[in-house]
Formats: sequence, structure tokens, C-alpha cells
Amino acid sequence: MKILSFSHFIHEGFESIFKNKSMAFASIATTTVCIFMLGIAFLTMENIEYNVENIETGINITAFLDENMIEEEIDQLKGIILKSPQIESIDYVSKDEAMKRFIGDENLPNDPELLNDLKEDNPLRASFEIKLRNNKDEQVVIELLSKIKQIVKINTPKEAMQLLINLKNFIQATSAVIIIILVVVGVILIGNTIQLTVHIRKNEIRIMKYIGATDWFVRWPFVIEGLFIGFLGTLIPLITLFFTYNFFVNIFKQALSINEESLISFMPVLEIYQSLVPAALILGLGMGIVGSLIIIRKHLRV
Amino acid sequence: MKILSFSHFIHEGFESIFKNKSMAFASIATTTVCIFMLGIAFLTMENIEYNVENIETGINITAFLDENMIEEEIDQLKGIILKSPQIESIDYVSKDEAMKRFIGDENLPNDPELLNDLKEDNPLRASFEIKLRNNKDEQVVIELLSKIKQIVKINTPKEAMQLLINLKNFIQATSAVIIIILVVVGVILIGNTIQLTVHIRKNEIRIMKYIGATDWFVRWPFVIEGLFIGFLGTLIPLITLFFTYNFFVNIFKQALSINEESLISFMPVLEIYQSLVPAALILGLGMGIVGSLIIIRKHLRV
Amino acid sequence: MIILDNVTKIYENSAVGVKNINLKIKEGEFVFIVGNTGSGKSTILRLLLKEIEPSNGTIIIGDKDITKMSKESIPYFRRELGVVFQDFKLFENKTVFENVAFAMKVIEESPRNIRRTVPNVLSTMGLENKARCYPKQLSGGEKQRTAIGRAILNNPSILLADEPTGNLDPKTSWDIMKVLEEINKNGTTVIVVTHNQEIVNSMQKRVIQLKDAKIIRDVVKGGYEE
Amino acid sequence: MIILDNVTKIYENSAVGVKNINLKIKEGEFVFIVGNTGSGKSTILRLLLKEIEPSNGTIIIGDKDITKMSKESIPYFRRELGVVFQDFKLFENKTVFENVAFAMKVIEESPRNIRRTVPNVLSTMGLENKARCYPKQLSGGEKQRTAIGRAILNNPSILLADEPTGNLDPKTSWDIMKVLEEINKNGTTVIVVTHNQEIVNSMQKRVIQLKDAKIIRDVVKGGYEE
Ligand SMILES: Nc1ncnc2c1ncn2[C@@H]1O[C@H](COP(=O)(O)OP(=O)(O)OP(=O)(O)O)[C@@H](O)[C@H]1O
Ligand SMILES: Nc1ncnc2c1ncn2[C@@H]1O[C@H](COP(=O)(O)OP(=O)(O)OP(=O)(O)O)[C@@H](O)[C@H]1O
Ligand SMILES: [Mg+2]
Ligand SMILES: [Mg+2]
Repeated sequence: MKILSFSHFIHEGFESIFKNKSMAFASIATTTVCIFMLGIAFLTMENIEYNVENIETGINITAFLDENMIEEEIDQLKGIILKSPQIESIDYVSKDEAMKRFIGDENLPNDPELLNDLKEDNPLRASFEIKLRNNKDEQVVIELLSKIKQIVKINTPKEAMQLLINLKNFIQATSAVIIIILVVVGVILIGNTIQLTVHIRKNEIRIMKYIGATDWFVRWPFVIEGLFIGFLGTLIPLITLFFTYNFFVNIFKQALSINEESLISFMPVLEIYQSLVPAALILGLGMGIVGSLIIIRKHLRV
Repeated sequence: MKILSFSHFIHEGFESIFKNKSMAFASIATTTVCIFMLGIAFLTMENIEYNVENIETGINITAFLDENMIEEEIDQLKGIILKSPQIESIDYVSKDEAMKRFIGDENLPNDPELLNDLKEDNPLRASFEIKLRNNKDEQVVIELLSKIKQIVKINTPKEAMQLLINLKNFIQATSAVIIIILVVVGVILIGNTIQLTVHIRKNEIRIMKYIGATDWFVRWPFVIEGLFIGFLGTLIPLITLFFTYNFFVNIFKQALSINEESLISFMPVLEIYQSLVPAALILGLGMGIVGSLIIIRKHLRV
Repeated sequence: MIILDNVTKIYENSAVGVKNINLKIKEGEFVFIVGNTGSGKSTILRLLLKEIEPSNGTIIIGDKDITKMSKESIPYFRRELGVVFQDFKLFENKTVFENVAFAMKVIEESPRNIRRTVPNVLSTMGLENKARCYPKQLSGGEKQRTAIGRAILNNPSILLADEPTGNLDPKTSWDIMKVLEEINKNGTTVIVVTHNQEIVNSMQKRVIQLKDAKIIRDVVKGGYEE
Repeated sequence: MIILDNVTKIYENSAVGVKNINLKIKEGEFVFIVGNTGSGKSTILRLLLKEIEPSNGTIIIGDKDITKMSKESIPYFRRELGVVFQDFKLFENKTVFENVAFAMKVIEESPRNIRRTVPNVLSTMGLENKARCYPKQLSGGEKQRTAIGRAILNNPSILLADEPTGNLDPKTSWDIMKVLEEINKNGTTVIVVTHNQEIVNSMQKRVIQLKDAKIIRDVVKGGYEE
């Protein structure tokens, strides 16, 4: 390919956009819309995943220890349990700490007499609070713990917590499915639009071939056009989302009365964009170019 | 319009679909995809809303009562509070019941001695468990309750529960936004496709006008074509979703290990379809017809 | 009666289509419009069809000023015209039969009438064997004859034919001119744009010659002159 | 050297394009192809351009059997040809200048060369004033001259012209034929399909006459006969 032709291709590619405004508009709009939806799904999913991690951090298994254990034994046992790969960390809660927490429990009325009684003759057990790396390993860990003699009782997360986790898994799975669907949808819709725009210009392609153009001479302007349209159609939604993200986050925060102390928090947009931008570019640009090339093929056979 | 012409319009409309297969395919595919996404969003949202209702039922405010109240006073107070329109129901939990629950609390080790002590000199307070009609009224109700002298302490839902609610609100709001976006997207994409297909046929429209066709003579076949394409493009995703719904519900149930006892349950598809089908038809058919009519307009001015 | 009163057409790119044209064509006349390429012949036909609007002047057809016609009555006005376009303007997605028949469908004729009339016109045009072909399966002359067939189908009161024999061999051209003469005898005003010297010379009809957007000659029984 | 050896073309709808054509055209020859509408003239040109494939027979151009040509070499083969299509085949989205210039862009000529050559060709065709018009802003004859300009631009070794004067007045037609003769004198093989009796008769070149898909006459210095 000569340099001469290259400048011709660029010129042709851009001119074609300006001379076929309605086609270019349709293609850009379609790409924009697809990437926009993908972006929203992506931002939503990333935030949910982020919060799932936050919340899962709060979930742990409590293993109550035999009353007769001495501190050394406890340390030793802790070391042993920690070797399990499913476990992230273990917090030891002594009898005293347990009582402090118990008193702090708002369900108990502030009856100083009773509390004193309780403190003196502490009936509560010391325990390990065990954090899992992955919530799915719960059953495995419980099984493991129940084999240890010194552990007399195991408490697992409450149903509400479990529900929360299930729900979040559900949302995560749904989001993943939605993103896959959106990508497929994007491929179909962008492909469709390219098909129609190429259809409109099939005569043009034929004429070029009849007067001696090589296949690549025909293709290059389409590639450049696809590149530009794909680029615009990716850039518009990415920039829009970038600048409206905080706005929408604030709306949500207000709507849900989420404040600083709340467990729900939002990821910074820049962090999400590290994975969204390449994904969007592949879909937008890739489709634009590969799509045109595939669809032009059948018209080149003349 | 003569009957003669009507059969002509139907014939033309259908013939045009078969003679412009790639255009018809593009339009049907675009509509299918849009309605499909809308359908998924709708099914998801409806199910979440359904479950939100289920779960919110479990959330209530606990109001602890002055120790010196006698049962009559309690009944009276209960009656007064129940008058508040925000409150759905009130459960009275006596001191004894409270203790029973306390003992049942698994966080306490089974120390029979202590438990006996506690039972004899019951330090726990009697309380009202108050269910709200709408979770948003929480603050109002708390304010109301705190004005009542006999209520010494108010417990609001735990953070995890609150989080759950917030999260669900969040999902609901997001779903609503997603559905609005999808409708807008559908309008843009279907409109785009119609624009391109009409663009391909603008010569045809011109020629018709030049040989004396009235505007409606030109429009009718497009209307019928739009009707048919919109109908197919709505029917395909609706039927697909209808028959795959249970399949996907089962996948989700398995993935999240949801069993019969779980709080999460799924709506029957028929119930959801009562609102989805009309919405989809309006979008699919309406767009197909109105879209073509609007876009044809500019080509009719010859 | 067709009257062009001081009609000027300047196109958007300021190309001059026709300039200060004054012209009267009586009902039932047979008129040739000749002239150099680009002299404004097609422009006149397009003005008569209301495909384009004059920049200036009045055009009266029958008793109506078509420059002031309401949007709604344009289709009905056009049905009185039969037009052979220089570029044929056939429906790419319709067969020869359907292309011709469409002119009858537009005026909501019964399918029975259509099935009876169209084959006659196709055989007049020598297209019996091509009835089921699409335009892209036709030779240049076959397309042209399809376009003529569609134009004459409804016995229009005015027939505008732009270069109707440009893609036809001399013999077929003569056949077509015979058909146009026949239609003219039945009362249709016929306006033919042509470059065919031989035909103009031998038919001795009214000849209007254009040059550079103006009428430079208008003779009642004339020939083709450069 | 162009050789058609027993070439038959049956179209998909089983219409006969040409049947058992045997033909030899030497380098530098000037040939008229005449014949009734639908007799297969355009089919022969389309076969030579490899726009369509013969159902049977061999076509040799230069020293290559074009029916056995590899896909990759088709563009390079076509660059040796200049073609005027019966329906012009102009780029709707390009101006007259760009339409003509495209033939040079395809062979990757420098913009300088293009800017020098194209205006010459446009003025040969009398299109100086229309250089910046789009096809839909042209009269029929102007479109045709644009198509001719594009075909002759690269001094092709073979020029195929399908009805190049169908939309032109006699004077302009003669001018165009002079141009083709000029090109022919410089060594280009020229094959012209035409219905223009007068031109064929006065130029006294080789005439090949088709009828019903077959060659019925092939004379070295002939005229147009029915
Ligand atoms: N749509 C248009 N926009 C701009 N200029 C136009 C348009 N149509 C025609 N013209 C110009 O108007 C002039 C007259 O055109 P017209 O088509 O009437 O010529 P004509 O006499 O029919 O020529 P021909 O015999 O070549 O068909 C020409 O110079 C042409 O370039
Ligand atoms: N693509 C096609 N598909 C089917 N039949 C075709 C096709 N092209 C041409 N034909 C038929 O082949 C025959 C020869 O066509 P061709 O175009 O070669 O005629 P021609 O001699 O150029 O006629 P004209 O002078 O009218 O242009 C005609 O009967 C025509 O209908
Ligand atoms: Mg003209
Ligand atoms: Mg031909």
C-alpha cells in the first residue's frame, strides 16, 4: 500500500461519513447505545461486587471453646486452624470480651444489678471468630471445625446474613448474564447496522470492483470509517458515563439515604474504567472494523 | 380506501418483507433484541420487587415498655399506637416470652444454672414488636413512639437488615432506571433501523409518488410491514422468555442454593406477563408503525 | 392546454435549467422537444410533472395553475399524466408485470381489470417473455420499453416521454413511435424529448428546439436541425 | 487479441444472453456491435469485463484465458479495460471530478498526476462547468459523458462502450465518436455497442451484428442493416 493511497483511504473514509450522514448517525447511535448499556451494567456490577466484598467481610463463623483451655493451647489451636486455606483470619474473643459485648447488647435492659452478677460469675464462653476467604466454603470449614474436640459449639451466620449473601450472589450472577447478553446484543445490533449501511452502498462497492479496484482498496475506507464510527460510538458513552457517574451515585445515595457510616459505598469511577475502557473499545472498535470486513466480503465477489 | 387496495396493501407489505429479507431480518432482530432485554429487565425487576415485599414483612421496630404497666394499660396503649396509619400490626411480647427468646439465643452457652437464675429474677422488659406498612416511615414512627411516656426504649432494625432494605431499594431504583433506558434505547435502535430501511427504499417511495400514488397509498404497505415485523419482533422474545423462564429460575436457584425454606422465591411467569406483554407490544408494534410513518414523511414531499 | 408563462428554473447549485420559457401546447398535440445535451429538455418535463418547482413563472395544465396546487391534489393531477423517465425509474423489487401494473394499482383499478389490460400493453411493447423478470435481468431496451408500457397503460391525457428510444434499435424505435402516434390519435397530448434525428425528420410534427436553456425554434411541422 | 470461442451465456432465469459466439478481435481494431434490443450486445461486453461468467466456452484477452483467471488478478486485468456502462454506473456520492478521478486513484496514481489529467479529460467531454456536480444534478447526456470520461482516462488497452451516445444529441455524439477514434489511433482496441445508424453507416468500421443471441453478420467495413 502506497502512502498516496493511504491518504486517499483516510479521505474517503471520512468523506463517506459526511456524505452519508444518516448512516453514520445510525451506526454511531447504535454503538453509543450498546456501549452505554454495557457501561451501566458494568458500573452496576462492579459496585455490587465491591459491596459484596465489603459485606462478606462482616460475616464469620463463631467457634466456642472448651472452658478448660489455657492460653497456650488456644494459641496453638488457632495456629492449626489458620493453616486451613479457606480461612482468612481468626480473632480470639476471651470470656471477658464476650461479657463486654453481651452487656453492650442493647436487647438487655440496663439493669446494673444483673450485669454485675453476670460479670462476676461470667457464664459466657471464649470463642474464635473465623473469617472465611470465600463464603462458599462455609460447609467445609464447619465440618473441619466440628472435628476439633476443644470446640464445643459452632455458630454460623444468621439467616438474614445468609439471605443477603444469596441475594448478592443472585445479583452478581444476573449482572454477569446481563453483561453477556449485552455483548451479544451489541454484536447483533452493530452488525445489523453495518449490514444495512453496506447494503445501501453495495452498488458503490460493485462499481469500484468493475473499474479495477483491489479488495483492500475497497475495504480500507470502510475500515477507517468503521474505526472512526466505532471510536466515536465508544467515546461518547464512556465520557458521558464518566461525568454523570458521580451525579447518579449521589442520586442513589440520597434516594437510599446512604450516609458516611453506611456499609454501602461506591467505587471510584477511575478504578472501574480500568477494565471498562478496554472492554468497550474491543466491542465498539472491533465490531466496527471486523463487522464491516465480514459483511463487505460478499459484495466483493464480483 | 377500497377493499381492493386493502388487499393490495397487505400483499405489498408482505412481499416487501420477503423481497428485502436482509432489511426485514435486521428490523426483526433489532426489535427482538430490544424487547428481549426489556423482558429480562422486567422479569428481574418484578422478582426483586416481589422478594422485597416478602423480606420487608420481616422487619419491625421493638418498643420496650415501662415495667409497671398492667395488662389493661398495655392493651390500651396498643390500641392507641395501632391508630397510626403507618403501622400495620403490633405484637405484644411479655417479659416471659422475652426470656424464652433470650434463652433460645444460641449465643449464650447452655449453662443451666445461669439460665435458672435469669428465669427466676427476669430482668428483661416486655415489648411491642411493631410492623410498618412501609419501611420509609421508620423515622416518623420512631418519633411518634418516643413521645409515649410508657415506652422506655426503642430498638430499630439492625444494620444488616437496614442494609438489606437499602440494597433492595437500590436494586429497584436501578432496575427502574434500566427499564427506562431500555425503552429509550429501543426507541433509538428500532427508529434507526426503520430509518435505514426506509432510506434504502426512498427511490421506491419517490417513484410511487411520481406516478400518482397518494401519501396513504405509499404508507399503508409500510404500516403493514411495520406491524408484522413489530409483531414478530415482539413475539419471538416473549415466547422465548416464557419458555426459558423456569429454566433460568432453576439455574439461579441451584447456583444460589435456594431451597423451599429460603426467603427468596420467584414469581410465576404468567403473572409477570400480564404487564410485560402489553408494554412490549406497545414498544414493538407502536415503534414499528409510528416510526415508519414519521420517517416516511420526509420522503413523501415530492 | 399546457401553458408555460415566462418559466425559469434555477437549480440549487445555481445551474440554469430553463430560462424565460413561453410555451403553449394545445390538447391533442404531438410535440418533439429537441436540443443539445444539457439544454433543459428534461427540466421542462420535470416541471410539468411537478417533480420540481419553477423558480419563476406560471405553469398551467388543463385549467389549473400547477404551481399553486394543494399538496393533496398532486397525486390526482399526476394520474392524468403518463411519464417515461430518462432513467426509467422502475421499481427494482418488482417484476416487469408488477412495474407496469403498479400504475393501475395506484388508481385502485380492480385486479380483474389489471389482469386483462397489462398483458395487452406488455405485448404491444414486445415484453411478453419478460413479464416475470426483474429490472436487473433486463437489457437496456427492455427496461425502456417497460417504462413506456407503464406510462401509456392508463391512457393518460398527457404523455411525457424523455428520450424513449435512447436504448432502442431503429426498428423498435419506430414501433414505439407508432404506438405513441396511435395514443395521440386517441386524444392524448404527447410530448417527446428525443435526439433521434431520423424520427423527428420523418414524422413532421411540431418541433421545439432548446439551446442553453432557451427556446430557439418552434415550428409546426419541422425536422431536426442543429 | 480478443477471442471468444464458442461462448454461451444462459442467465439464472434461463434467459439466453448469447449462444455459441465465435469472435476474434485484433489489437487496435475499432468494432461496432449492433443488433436488436435484447439480442445480447451488453452480454458480450459484460463477459469481456468478467462481470458475468460464460456458461460455456472460453474467452481469451491478450494471452490470458479470463475464465480461468485467479481472483487476485481480476482487478489488474480490469485496469487494462475502460468501460462505459449502458446505465453509466456513476458513484452517486461523488462529484463528476471525483467520479472520473476515481479511475486513477484505483491504480494509485499520484494526486499531482490526477489534478493534471482529469481536467483535460473533463474539457474533452465538455464537462468543465459540471466538475463539482453530483450525478443527480446532471442531465442524461452529462452523466453519459462523465462515464465516458472515466473510461478513457487511463488510456486503456481495450475500451468497451455500451451505447455511449444513447443520451446525446447528434452533434455531441459525433464529438464523442471523434474522441473514440482518436483513442483508437493511439492503439486502443475500441468496441462500441450502438443503435446509432448514422454513425455506423458513415464511419465504415468493422460491424458485428447480433440477432437472437447469435452473430448474424460480421463485415470489415460495413454499415447498419436491419
Ligand atoms: N437536479 C439538478 N441540480 C442541478 N442542476 C441540474 C439538475 N438537473 C439538471 N441540472 C442542470 O440543468 C441543465 C439542464 O438539464 P436537463 O436535464 O434539463 O438537460 P437535458 O436537455 O435533458 O439534457 P440531456 O439531453 O443530456 O438529457 C443541465 O446543465 C444540468 O446540469
Ligand atoms: N442479469 C440478467 N438476468 C437474466 N436475463 C438477463 C440479464 N441480463 C440480460 N438478460 C437477458 O439477456 C438477453 C440479452 O441481454 P443484453 O443486455 O445483452 O441485450 P442487449 O443486446 O444489450 O439489448 P439492449 O440493446 O436493449 O441493451 C435479454 O433478453 C435480457 O433480457
Ligand atoms: Mg434529459
Ligand atoms: Mg444493452
